[in-house]
Amino acid sequence: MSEEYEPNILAFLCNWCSYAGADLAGTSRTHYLPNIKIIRVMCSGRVNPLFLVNALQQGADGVLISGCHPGDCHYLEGNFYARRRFMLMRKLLEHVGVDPGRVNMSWVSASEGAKFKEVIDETVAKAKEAGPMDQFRRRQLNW
Amino acid sequence: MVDETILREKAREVLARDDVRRLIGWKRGTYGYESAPAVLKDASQADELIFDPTCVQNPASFITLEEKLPVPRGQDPDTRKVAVLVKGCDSRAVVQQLVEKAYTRDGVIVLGVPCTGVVDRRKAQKMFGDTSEPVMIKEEGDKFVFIIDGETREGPRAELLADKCVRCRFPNPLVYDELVADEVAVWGADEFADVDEFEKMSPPEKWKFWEEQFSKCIRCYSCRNVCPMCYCLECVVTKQKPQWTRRSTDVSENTAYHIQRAWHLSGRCIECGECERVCPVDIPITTLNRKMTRDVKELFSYEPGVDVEAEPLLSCYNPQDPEEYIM
Amino acid sequence: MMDESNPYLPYIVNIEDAWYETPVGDRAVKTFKVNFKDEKVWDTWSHKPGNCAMVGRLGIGESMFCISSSPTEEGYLRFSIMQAGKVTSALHDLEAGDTMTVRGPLGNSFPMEEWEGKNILSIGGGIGQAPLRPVINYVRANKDKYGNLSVLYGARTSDLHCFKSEFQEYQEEGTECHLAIDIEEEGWKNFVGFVPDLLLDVAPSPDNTIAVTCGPPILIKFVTQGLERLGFTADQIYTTLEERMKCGIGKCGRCNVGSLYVCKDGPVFSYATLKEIPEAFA
Amino acid sequence: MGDFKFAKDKLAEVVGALKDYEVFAPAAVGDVLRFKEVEDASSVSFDFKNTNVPPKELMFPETETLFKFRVGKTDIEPAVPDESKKRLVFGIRPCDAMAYTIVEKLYSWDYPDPYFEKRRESSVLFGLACSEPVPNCFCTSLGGGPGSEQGLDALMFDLGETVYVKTITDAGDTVAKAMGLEAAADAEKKAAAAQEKDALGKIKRSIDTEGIPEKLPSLYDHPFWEQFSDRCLSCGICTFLCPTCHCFDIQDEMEAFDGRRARMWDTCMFPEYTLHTSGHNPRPTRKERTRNRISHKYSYFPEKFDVIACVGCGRCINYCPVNIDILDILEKSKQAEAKEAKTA
Repeated sequence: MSEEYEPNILAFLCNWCSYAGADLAGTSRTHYLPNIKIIRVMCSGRVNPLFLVNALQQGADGVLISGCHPGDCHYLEGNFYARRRFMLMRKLLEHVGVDPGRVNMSWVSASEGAKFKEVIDETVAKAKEAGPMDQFRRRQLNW
Repeated sequence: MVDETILREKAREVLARDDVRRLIGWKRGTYGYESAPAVLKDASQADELIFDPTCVQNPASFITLEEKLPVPRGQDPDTRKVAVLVKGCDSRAVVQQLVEKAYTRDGVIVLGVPCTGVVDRRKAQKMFGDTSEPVMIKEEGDKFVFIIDGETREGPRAELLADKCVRCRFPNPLVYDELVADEVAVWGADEFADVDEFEKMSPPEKWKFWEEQFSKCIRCYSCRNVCPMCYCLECVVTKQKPQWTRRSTDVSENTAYHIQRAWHLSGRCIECGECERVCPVDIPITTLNRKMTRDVKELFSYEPGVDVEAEPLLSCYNPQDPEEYIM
Repeated sequence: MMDESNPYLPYIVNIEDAWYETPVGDRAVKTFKVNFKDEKVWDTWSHKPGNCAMVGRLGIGESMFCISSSPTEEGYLRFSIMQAGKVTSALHDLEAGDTMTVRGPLGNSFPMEEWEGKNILSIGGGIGQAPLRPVINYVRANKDKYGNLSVLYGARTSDLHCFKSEFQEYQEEGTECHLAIDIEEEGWKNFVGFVPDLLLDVAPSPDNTIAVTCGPPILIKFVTQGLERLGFTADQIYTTLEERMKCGIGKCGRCNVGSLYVCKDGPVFSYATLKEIPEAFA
Repeated sequence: MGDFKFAKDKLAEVVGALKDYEVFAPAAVGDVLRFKEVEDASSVSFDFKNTNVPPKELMFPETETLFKFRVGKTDIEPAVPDESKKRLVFGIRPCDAMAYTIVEKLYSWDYPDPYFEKRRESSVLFGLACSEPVPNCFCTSLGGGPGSEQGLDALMFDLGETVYVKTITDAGDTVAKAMGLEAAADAEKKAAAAQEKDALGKIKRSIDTEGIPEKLPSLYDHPFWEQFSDRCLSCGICTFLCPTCHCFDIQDEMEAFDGRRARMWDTCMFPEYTLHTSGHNPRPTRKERTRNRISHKYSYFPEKFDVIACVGCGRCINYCPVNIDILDILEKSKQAEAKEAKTA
């Protein structure tokens, strides 16, 4: 891997905890890596696992889904559903040959600005290790 | 052993009922090792039904295939029942469809057919060649006896059995209103050696394998359509607005399709093996499904299609679900 | 005419003007007045009332629409498009000054020459007026060649009437105009009821008359029945069909009714032809 | 035209001798055969019955770009294939070559399709006569045969150790000479004729197509279609694998700021195929779709182009997962009485 390789990470953050956590990281001037592009969703349970496949197709090198800690979900149980889904999706992608380091999930509460930074650092580190996602990216094949 | 005269008699009785609209079973195919799914509407057709080792199709797929057209004004909807003949594996599809409330238990009449395994057409073709005349197959001990163009040939059961049958744990229907024969002994074991073997590969090796497989796909969607669990009225892969998967065939889109398919079947696949059987370009689709089945079992101790009272895996949760990968 | 060497290549057109015919919202109708980016296209372009064109946006796709301006209106083309799906929604986002693509003219047209000397009766419903508008305007521009022109038109509410101002023009010119709405409305002085009922109410004479009808399938079905009851023969009745289309040139296969391709052998059919094809009214 | 031969063990050399041509021949991935560009001449083999996917994909690819564009720009860049590049289709079966002659009629009808035509014009077809027909072959019923020359530039007969090449057109002759083939003797011609006769005898299935195109429209409402459509899966196997099925979908695709309009195989068996935006579907159930597929091949197409759009390759029968057998349908259609349709 060349040294300048910087992965693109797409992060789905839940509105109530993780997005607020990211906000806190920002307002408390914590430096986290800039590789991450954030999409705010109302709940981690809203993230359809197909978003993840689509993100990998469209150029993401890694994906992060982040929600409230179990039991803290604004909608009571959305993150429990998400947990099951992404557990399975991760296994499936791994079976197809996608490096499991590309699929990450975390629980970050609104008060965990510092944890948010750690999560991002780790996600980026894992994606860096996995290298560019070139397996089933939409390429301009014979266009 | 299933006595076809009893099977036909029972089918005739069911078809003669006023509250039965159609019966789905198997009939003789037009050539070679093929049988055909039979959709019967009249008791007089019951003699078409057969049951022998060519009856590989899953009749449960056809319950949900029928289009629901709007009922013309002034007419009552047709609420008559659908009767279906099922082998053990097929009955799991019925169970899972009931779990998902695809229809109600009252809406179907299930005639259970205990099964001792069916023949894989491709394996038989390799062993005996092909023919344009229908082939008769009988099971005799550990052999299958074929009558091909009037000639009697024999082949070992173990080599001709469809893959799904080799590891079958449910030869007897799990849900039925009536059995047409006595239950048979179970032979298969709960094992995933094939999945373990595949998992030994590194991610790049796995991808190399799948890249070759997925690049063959012509996106005829027969694996989706034949699947008894794929009964959505509108499929996400053909949806135009928003369009998640493009229609063009290339490795990227084909992979996305197959991932989506396997994903939508995780915790739902009942291992009837139809998807792999119908594939015209031999993609080992069940390899994906088997992996999900194994993981669902290991992670959530869940097996689809065995318990009518169960809740669908992904519409419930357990607060103690594993989460070792979550940061 | 279209690029001879490659019928799949569209022309780029500039939108000169665009306006809503009906209140903005779901299923609204927007009219686009367009001109070719390359003015030279006009040298080879010729269309007739009834012709269609594939109108689209690069990156979204294209769909078949009838050209709703008559060839007698020179220097521009008009398309009236109802918002419904992916392409039409994207087209509705466009305003004057934007570009879109046009591929055409496609399909057959109303046999205007054959109809010379006859009375023309136009019966439209909702957006179905769009293919009839060129017929009406063509007849208006060639008044001496045709007999009487009468226009019957209906929509669910008066808001949903397309080309409102033009109906006034027709009336001022002395064209017989009958408007209808489905549901009673305050201040509506004209007919209330469905178009087939309006037709029977007006009861035009079939003598030396050609009836052209377009609208939702149910309207076409009952209008043709009404016309037959009034004494029109099948070859006096013309209509247009629509199907899902992709290529517009009779190759992609999806728009067939029986052995006819609506995109190429149609969209204009006489009722005499359609009667023979059971699939036509499927 | 000429008669040539070459030794079968020289196959790789013969194919390799052609430097100016892109050569396409059947290639296997696992058990699945389809036509691919030959990279290594030694991989070319005559040891196959027929490809799983028909060679229609050489003229009409699964997915092909019609033109390209860029966001914000209004110039369109057509992606018409380069006709100057000569292509050799090596080992195409006579039925698949005959299919080209049928599909061609549609593609050259009124608005010639440059994508199909350019590929077709620049291709030389070297057919391979069948010695072992598949059980569901019925080409002889549709004017073809194991040694049919329709659409071909040359026909090869695999005679065991030698291959007899009969050139049919000038283009075929040119290629045969470029391959450096030697002249064939009467012995090879006789052997080839004998092989053809033998192969003809091995074709077991057939249908008398007489009267079918005229009869099918009268069976529009006939209930017999349901015998077949009730078990149809609405998948695309029969049509995607049909060498004469030519329907396609057109879609725009964007990749950041670059876009293309592409066409890809589509099938009348999918419900989405005819679905209107309004939600209305003129062919809402499998009955209408099955009827349309058969009627299109055996009635609508011949009505327009005077030829049945079927070559009897048997693929739709071989690969149909639910044993919907076109010969069975046709046979039943002949027995069905139009009168019954009216009462139904």
